Amino acid sequence: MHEWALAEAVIVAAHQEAEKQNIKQITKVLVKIGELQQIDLDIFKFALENIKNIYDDLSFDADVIDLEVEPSLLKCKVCGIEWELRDLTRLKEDESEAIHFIPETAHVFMRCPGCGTPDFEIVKGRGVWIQSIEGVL
Amino acid sequence: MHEWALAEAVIVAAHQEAEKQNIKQITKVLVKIGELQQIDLDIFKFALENIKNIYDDLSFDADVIDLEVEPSLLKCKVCGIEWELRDLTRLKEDESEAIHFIPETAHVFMRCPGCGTPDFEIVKGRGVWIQSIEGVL
Amino acid sequence: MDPRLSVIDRRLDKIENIIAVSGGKGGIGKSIVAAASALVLAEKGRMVGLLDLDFCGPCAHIILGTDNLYPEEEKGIVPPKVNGISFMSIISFTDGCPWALRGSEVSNAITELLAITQWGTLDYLFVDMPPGLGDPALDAIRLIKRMKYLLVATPSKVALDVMKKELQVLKELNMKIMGILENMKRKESEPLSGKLEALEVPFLGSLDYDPYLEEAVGNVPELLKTGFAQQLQEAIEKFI
Amino acid sequence: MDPRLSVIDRRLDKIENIIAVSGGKGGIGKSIVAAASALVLAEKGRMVGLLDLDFCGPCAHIILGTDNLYPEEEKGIVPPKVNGISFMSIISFTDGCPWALRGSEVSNAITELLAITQWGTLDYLFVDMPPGLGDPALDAIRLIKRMKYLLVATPSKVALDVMKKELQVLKELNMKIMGILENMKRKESEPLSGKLEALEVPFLGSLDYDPYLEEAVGNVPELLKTGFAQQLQEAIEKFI
Ligand SMILES: Nc1ncnc2c1ncn2[C@@H]1O[C@H](COP(=O)(O)OP(=O)(O)O)[C@@H](O)[C@H]1O
Ligand SMILES: Nc1ncnc2c1ncn2[C@@H]1O[C@H](COP(=O)(O)OP(=O)(O)O)[C@@H](O)[C@H]1O
Ligand SMILES: [Mg+2]
Ligand SMILES: [Mg+2]
Ligand SMILES: [Mg+2]
Ligand SMILES: [Mg+2]
Ligand code: NI
Ligand code: NI
Ligand SMILES: [Zn+2]
Ligand SMILES: [Zn+2]
Repeated sequence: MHEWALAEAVIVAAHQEAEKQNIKQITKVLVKIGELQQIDLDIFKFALENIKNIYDDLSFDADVIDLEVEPSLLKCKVCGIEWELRDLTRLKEDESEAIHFIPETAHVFMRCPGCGTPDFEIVKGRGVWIQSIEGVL
Repeated sequence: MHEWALAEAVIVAAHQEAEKQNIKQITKVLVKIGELQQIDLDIFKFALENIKNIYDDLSFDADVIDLEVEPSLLKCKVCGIEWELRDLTRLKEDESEAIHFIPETAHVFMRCPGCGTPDFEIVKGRGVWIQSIEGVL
Repeated sequence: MDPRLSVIDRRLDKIENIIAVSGGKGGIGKSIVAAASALVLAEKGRMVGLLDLDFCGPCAHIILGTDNLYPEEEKGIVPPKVNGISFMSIISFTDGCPWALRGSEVSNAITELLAITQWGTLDYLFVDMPPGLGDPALDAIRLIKRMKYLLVATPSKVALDVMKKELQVLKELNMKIMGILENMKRKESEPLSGKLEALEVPFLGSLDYDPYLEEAVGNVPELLKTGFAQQLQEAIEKFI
Repeated sequence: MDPRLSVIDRRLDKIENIIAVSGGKGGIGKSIVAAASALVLAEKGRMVGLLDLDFCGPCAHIILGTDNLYPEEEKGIVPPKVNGISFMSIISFTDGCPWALRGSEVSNAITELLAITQWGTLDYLFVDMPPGLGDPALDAIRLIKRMKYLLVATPSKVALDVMKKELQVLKELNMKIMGILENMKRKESEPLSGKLEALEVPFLGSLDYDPYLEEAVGNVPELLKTGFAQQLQEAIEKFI
């Protein structure tokens, strides 16, 4: 369950950001989960809960974290076409697993559907990202 | 006058794009001129006129090209601060000239005013860019 | 906001010494110095890690003679052990395939790897740096604040020029420089130490060009028996 | 829309042969092969250019023994002449200073240089490539469509592995491969040609490790007298 490491990152980062902004009580953290990384939302939520129990100096409940899946958008640097990546099932298991750990390994296993190059950009929907934090000052 | 090379690029690119879009007559080309590159607008306009006379298969007048200066915005990759670069006069002449040719050499001669690193991004106002092309189909 | 940046310090906080083996140019022996240093210290019973940050041309696994390394999952990923070393390389995920990758994505991949790798307690982590002052070098400076630099230089004029430029950047940014280790010294080559005095950086010794080293690449017991490994061990004892 | 992309082909269209000297890893002799090939052909009266694309570790000017090269402005920039070669390097603009730069900016700088450089008529343009499959390699593939690849390999296991990966990418993208030139061959090293057969790429010959080469770096007349230059000239005659 490597999701734990990313969930911990979200909690620590939200906590740090709240301190910086003088937020006393965090009421909402919007976290985008990029589709490319294929994170299991249940595992991720479980990890968030789990971590909350470790950090007792934590000023917020894991419930305030909203997870929103972001579809992935890739764009070719050569021919310029953009494409969404809805279906990762065609990949072999170890390829899919590699992308789960390090999304950039997509460049090893995927090609631009327009021109066949590995030289594309992950424009959207890569991995775990904190979109916004709300709270009471 | 190295501006000639960039002016030619604008004319050729606008021409190619018009063909791609089936535009018969180009009515407007909006060109952004990034402040960082310190392009002399009069020289650039002169170059545009000059090139127009070379390419006689050209379907538009250099008059339709609007030049808009874009202020430069730099952002530090380390400490995150953003700054505008209004004043290049503090640079030595050869430094300023190098940036004029290759704007990325700014990383050789400038530092983040926040933390002193050369690791910043040129977010806006780098060089010559075609923002939009309008025309009659 | 990138949450990963907040957790990298925690992942590294039980590591006593983080040592980047760098030097600007390619082919000067950064990878073999990093790998052999890790092996030498591990043999002496120290807890050692090795991180190959040369994502576009990873080599450390070839020097160690291993591939198909898959990390364990445990609150992140735990580096597999190779000859007693906790070893992390991107080849764990690229299946031996080439990986053409632009800098922005290299930067993202490095951030991810640093955020999810659970090194645990180590005496030394050696970071095998890629050539150049591009994204990996800048990310290492940005993300691994406690890193100390062990710079490798060879008698080659071109290598020396590139190393000096890296040194200048590191000094300007107040990074900690352990010193310069000469590698591939040859009988015919002028002593490098003289040329380095003006740099005001400790000179850490010289490793000779070893004609038998190539043969031992990929075979750890043989590698540790080479004259190169012997000299490296002696040099390391003085400054580590 | 980036107007520069539309004009690069025009800048290169009076160049008969554009040859990238590449090979994946650093330190295998790409720069010296590129520079010496250019010198050898220029001596024979061919019109030759040399472009150093290793922006993060430019070396070609050190091999040629020159700096403070400032290009002329004439409808763009005209490369200065060095020993009869039209020579373009980023050092013309960096004033000998280090240049720490992320890939996206390297990419932008390469695009700019290609868009404004007026090479004029040339028989050969040699492109001295940086190590790795990062932005410069990807931009060269994207922007210089007519480029042919001369791959350098050495007997080193690590260098061979990295070269093979670059070759795989170039083949997949249908880039033209001239062949593989062995460099730094030593008496003790196993013949490389055998290991290359499976790659189905022409083997272009071997250049020995030359202990006197380093001494001649930076001095063109001396460089042209070395055994290395002699062997290179003989090899080049066969495939260029
Ligand atoms: N002291 C030495 N004697 C002989 N060969 C060496 C020595 N140091 C390095 N090499 C060889 O040089 C090549 C490049 O070494 P490597 O560690 O991969 O360099 P880098 O990581 O700087 O690119 C390898 O084939 C290695 O075996
Ligand atoms: N055949 C050779 N004999 C001796 N030294 C060589 C030979 N080829 C290259 N070198 C040396 O190796 C070093 C690296 O060469 P360089 O051309 O800069 O490699 P790269 O461009 O691949 O990084 C230089 O010091 C160069 O003089
Ligand atoms: Mg597999
Ligand atoms: Mg100056
Ligand atoms: Mg290496
Ligand atoms: Mg080189
Ligand atoms: Ni997982
Ligand atoms: Ni100009
Ligand atoms: Zn494409
Ligand atoms: Zn800063």
